[in-house]
Amino acid sequence: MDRSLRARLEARFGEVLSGPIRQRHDETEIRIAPKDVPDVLGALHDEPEYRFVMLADLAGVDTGEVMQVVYHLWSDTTGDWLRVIADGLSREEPRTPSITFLWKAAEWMEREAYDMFGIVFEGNRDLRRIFMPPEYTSFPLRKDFYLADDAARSPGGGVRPSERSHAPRNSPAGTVRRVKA
Amino acid sequence: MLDDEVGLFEPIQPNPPRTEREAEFYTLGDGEMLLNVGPHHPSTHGVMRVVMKLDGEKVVDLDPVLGYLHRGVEKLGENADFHQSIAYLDPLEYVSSLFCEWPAVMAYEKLLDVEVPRRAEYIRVLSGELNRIASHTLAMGFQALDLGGITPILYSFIERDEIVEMLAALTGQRMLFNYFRIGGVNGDLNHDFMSRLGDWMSRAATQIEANMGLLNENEIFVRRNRGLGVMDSETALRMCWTGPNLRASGVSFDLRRAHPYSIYPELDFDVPTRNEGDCLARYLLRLDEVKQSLRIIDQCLEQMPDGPVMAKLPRLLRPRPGRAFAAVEGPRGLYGIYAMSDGTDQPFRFRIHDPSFIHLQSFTTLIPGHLIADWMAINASLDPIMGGVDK
Amino acid sequence: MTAISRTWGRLTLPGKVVFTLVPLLAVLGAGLIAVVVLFGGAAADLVTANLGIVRFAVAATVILVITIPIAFLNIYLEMKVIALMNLRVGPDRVGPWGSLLSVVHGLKVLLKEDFTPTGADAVVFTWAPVVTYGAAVMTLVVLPFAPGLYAQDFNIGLLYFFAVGGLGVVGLLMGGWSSYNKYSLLGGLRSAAQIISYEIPLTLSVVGLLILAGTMSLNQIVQQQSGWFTDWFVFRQPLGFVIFLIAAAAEGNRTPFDLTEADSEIVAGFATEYSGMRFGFFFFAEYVNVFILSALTAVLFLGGWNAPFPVPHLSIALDPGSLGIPLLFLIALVPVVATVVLALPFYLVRSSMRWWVALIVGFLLFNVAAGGLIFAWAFISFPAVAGLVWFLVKAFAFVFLFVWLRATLPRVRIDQLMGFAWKWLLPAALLNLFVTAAAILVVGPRA
Amino acid sequence: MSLIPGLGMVRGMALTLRRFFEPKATVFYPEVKADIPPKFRGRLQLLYDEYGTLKCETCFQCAQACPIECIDMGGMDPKGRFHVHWGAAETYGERREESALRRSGRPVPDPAYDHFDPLDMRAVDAILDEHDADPARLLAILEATQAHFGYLPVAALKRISQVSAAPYALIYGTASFYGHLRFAPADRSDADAAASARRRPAEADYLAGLGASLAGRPGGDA
Repeated sequence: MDRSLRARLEARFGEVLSGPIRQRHDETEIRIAPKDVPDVLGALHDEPEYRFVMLADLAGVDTGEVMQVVYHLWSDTTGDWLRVIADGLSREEPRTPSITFLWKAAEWMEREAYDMFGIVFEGNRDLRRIFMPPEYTSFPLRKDFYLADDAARSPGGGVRPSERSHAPRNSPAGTVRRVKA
Repeated sequence: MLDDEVGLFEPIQPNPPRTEREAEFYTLGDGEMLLNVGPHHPSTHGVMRVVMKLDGEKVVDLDPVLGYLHRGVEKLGENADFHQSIAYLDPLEYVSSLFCEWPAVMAYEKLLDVEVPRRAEYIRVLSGELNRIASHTLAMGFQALDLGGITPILYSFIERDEIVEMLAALTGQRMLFNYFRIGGVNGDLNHDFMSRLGDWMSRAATQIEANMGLLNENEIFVRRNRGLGVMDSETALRMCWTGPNLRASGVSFDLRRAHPYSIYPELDFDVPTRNEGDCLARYLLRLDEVKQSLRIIDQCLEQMPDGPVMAKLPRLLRPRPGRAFAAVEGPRGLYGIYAMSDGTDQPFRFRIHDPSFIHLQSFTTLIPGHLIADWMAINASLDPIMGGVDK
Repeated sequence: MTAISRTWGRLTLPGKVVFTLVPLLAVLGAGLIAVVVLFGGAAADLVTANLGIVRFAVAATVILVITIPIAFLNIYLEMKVIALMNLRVGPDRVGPWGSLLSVVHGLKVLLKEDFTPTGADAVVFTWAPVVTYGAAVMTLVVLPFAPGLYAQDFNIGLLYFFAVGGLGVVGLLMGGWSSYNKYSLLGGLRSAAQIISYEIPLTLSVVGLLILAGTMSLNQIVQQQSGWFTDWFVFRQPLGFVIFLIAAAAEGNRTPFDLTEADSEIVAGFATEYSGMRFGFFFFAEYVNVFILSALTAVLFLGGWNAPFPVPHLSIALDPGSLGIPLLFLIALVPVVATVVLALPFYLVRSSMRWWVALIVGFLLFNVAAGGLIFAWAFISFPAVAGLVWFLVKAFAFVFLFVWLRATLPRVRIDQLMGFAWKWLLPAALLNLFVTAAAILVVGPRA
Repeated sequence: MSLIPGLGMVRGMALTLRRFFEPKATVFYPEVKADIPPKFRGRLQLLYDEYGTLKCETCFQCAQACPIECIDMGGMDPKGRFHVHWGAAETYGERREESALRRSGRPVPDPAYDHFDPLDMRAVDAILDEHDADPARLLAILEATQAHFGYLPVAALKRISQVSAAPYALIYGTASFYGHLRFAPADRSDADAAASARRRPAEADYLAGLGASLAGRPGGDA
């Protein structure tokens, strides 16, 4: 845990943070609104105080209530992974700015997040499905997507008890497994 | 006769373009044609499809099409409990399976606040470095195979087979080891493994050196790789490269040093770096790394402590809700797992970060302007494993 | 009738075959004898009157047929040698040391489905392998295998060789173009570019040799190299030899110049869409080409059929007829006695060996010894046999070299390939030509 | 690269020529089989202890833990009260198929249970409908079934498994966990047991076959 990093981040980005900075093990976590992503990540990447030059991961997350985009950054100025969570994307129409202007390689990771969650990254010039076939319609990693897509629409309903326990067949629509984000 | 049919080499667009980039790619200029390489082409290292826009033999642009091996491992992992989800990771990068398991167990250990016994850490590093050597020798052999040299790959496979037999004695399986457990490893070192390892270590360095001597000095091989697919360090970072490919571009970034984990801070090894950033540098860097891995194995064997190899854990794991990210330095770069727990016995989100996926997308940066044959050389030097790319 | 059918029913399958074939052959033989007796004189007159045509027809047939064992042997060598160099065992199941595997491959391609892709130009597609194979076979016509053992001795033999050999690329181009496949097209174009480029250094590299030899007839070139091995042209044209070897590797599409069917790049090049025996023809042609280029190297630079040293002419005066009737006893007794003599040591030393096993071993040993003796006698007495042996040894040494290269080297790139031909081989060949010409001006042609 | 062009290639050729004569690494597979490491986790196998008794206690923990449901139990449990099968049906592919059928919501045929007494399934279906066929409410379903039949017939358990899509192992595990649930009628006497054994000749055959196949081995006299 890098306490100084926390202090630095609070001082620099205090007004854009949408939640408290959390630290656990070797990770520091900040939350921002999607609209602030380009500015915050740009600052983290460019400013010599931070030098987060490496994007270790870009992941979409469906918490069951909102969508999130999670960035993991690495810098030689700190021993921590920095986790930036762009929080509060709506599940109906998730949209967030693309960061391909910072890391070109984010293009495919954003494509993957789009493919799996339907998150639209504005500014990604090649946002199409990457793993699933072009004519595919649903987003498999969303929490209201049960395993075996076709089976989910069939009378058999959900598939294994482990999945069904989260969303029984006759339960009201929209009850999905969720986590307190 | 042919005039009645479709124009001889007219491109067939499977779908209307979805993005500007796709539309631009599938619009052919004067004298250009599309060549569909894959999904089963001899040198795609798996089931990859690349649509190439060619001007004669020159590649103008290309569009990799993924998903032929997509198994939905992330979804499967979210529907399995914490132990089970590790088993799904092995088939991702099937030539270096241990490095797929490793970040997952590390992430889960973070979620559970488990302390791993030191002997288990040593065994992880030992087996991991063996797996790295196996993967690197294979990568070097394939680089020759894709250039048409058929012999080095077989020498590589002989070396790899010895390592794989060794790991089979340790883990029980030859390829999909499923050896790392949350809080340790599945079983201690055994006599069979140790005798095989000692036997192999005594001749490994000279043997690998001799095998690769077939290529290192070979003028044809050197000329075909030097100055090919050059990636400068700035672009490499923007392309999120990691691992040997990044180090061949002059960035000394090795997670074992840059973000130390396990017992690597206690071990003495160098991070080889090269500045050329071309295919030859990537090849030679792998050879250097093999030597460093041999050093690490030597030290592990020397310093191996006694003790348990598994932490005491309850049978049913229910970590507190939280998030954890763990990454290790694999033979291809940064393998990361981002795990979220919602308090049940299954991971809530199970994100896999695979380096091959990242390296593959720099095709569009590296290859345009080169010839078709160079595509194979560059592809082999990036060493992607499609099982990991497609998840 | 029932007795016959019952007896027939009791026969095993080999028995049935034998009892069918023997009468059939007897009838045929009798018929043949009758035909020869009745029309033999006229036929013999006809043959003697048109000896040249008959000789050519026979030679062409023989050449067409011997391409099959040559190709099989080359394929086997390729599989086995590369395997051994790869630390593998290679073929070892069919026949002794797997030597019949290439035959099985041949049967396999015969049995496979032979299809024409939709959209392909069926006529061109069908004829492409024939053209390639035909070109390869036609070049064999001028190769002197041994003294007197050649199909045709042209005075422009070498020119004919290059001209017809260059025809093979037409077949590859036809196959590449007609397949309706981009890989095939790329392969065909590559082969056209490559072979046309390498024809030039290949031809130029032997011009110096031609000036030295003063003839284009391969037969005469070989005759000029008789005597000690220092008389071989390789010692008078070392640069030409190296250029010729490299260009020959490219001409035969061998690694490191096998861009035409570069399997890791363009799948199988011109042969991507081929299957069955058409594919087999392409590969027969390739392996025959390897042999032909090796043989041509041996002929031009290594003295062809000549032994590396002057062989003193031995004539073993055997006159078996003088023995008279005892010769019959000799012929009858020698195999029996030799078999028993060779079997005895095995029977006496190894107590576990049954007597009949020892006899079989003895008989086999006798056969080997007798065959060896007969071969040695033929080798000494007939220059054609000795010449053929030397020629084949030299030719297959080069085949081995090509296989060895393939086992070691990666492939070059197309631009490097062309650059090498035009920037290095061509100037070197010209240099070789000028140096040779200058040397002849200064020293004289027969230095 | 060396100063003399081509020297590296010549060295490489020297290496391949040397390897030409070196001993080969090929394993002659059908004749020589590789050793299977002691830790190899391959085909499933039931183990017997040194007295020839089956070590398996039919606790179904392995079946529940198996992520692709390729493990199922078979045979008689130690108390002789349950007819299950262990053998061909346990093979991976077949279980996979069954699992896939269940996943797609189609009924899973199970020939091993066909010889049981026919049972009126409408009652079971009614109970399942009442409880929404929810595996989370399994105990209630089982209790209702027992209340209807007086005990838990195996066919009813299979029906519950098919309809609710819960693995059979889970149902059986739950049913065997609670003491008040039983697999046989409560008033069943020894005579009834003998009668039921006669009614199920397959079981006697099974036991006889088991004894014959184990003759001469530990456990053969069992």
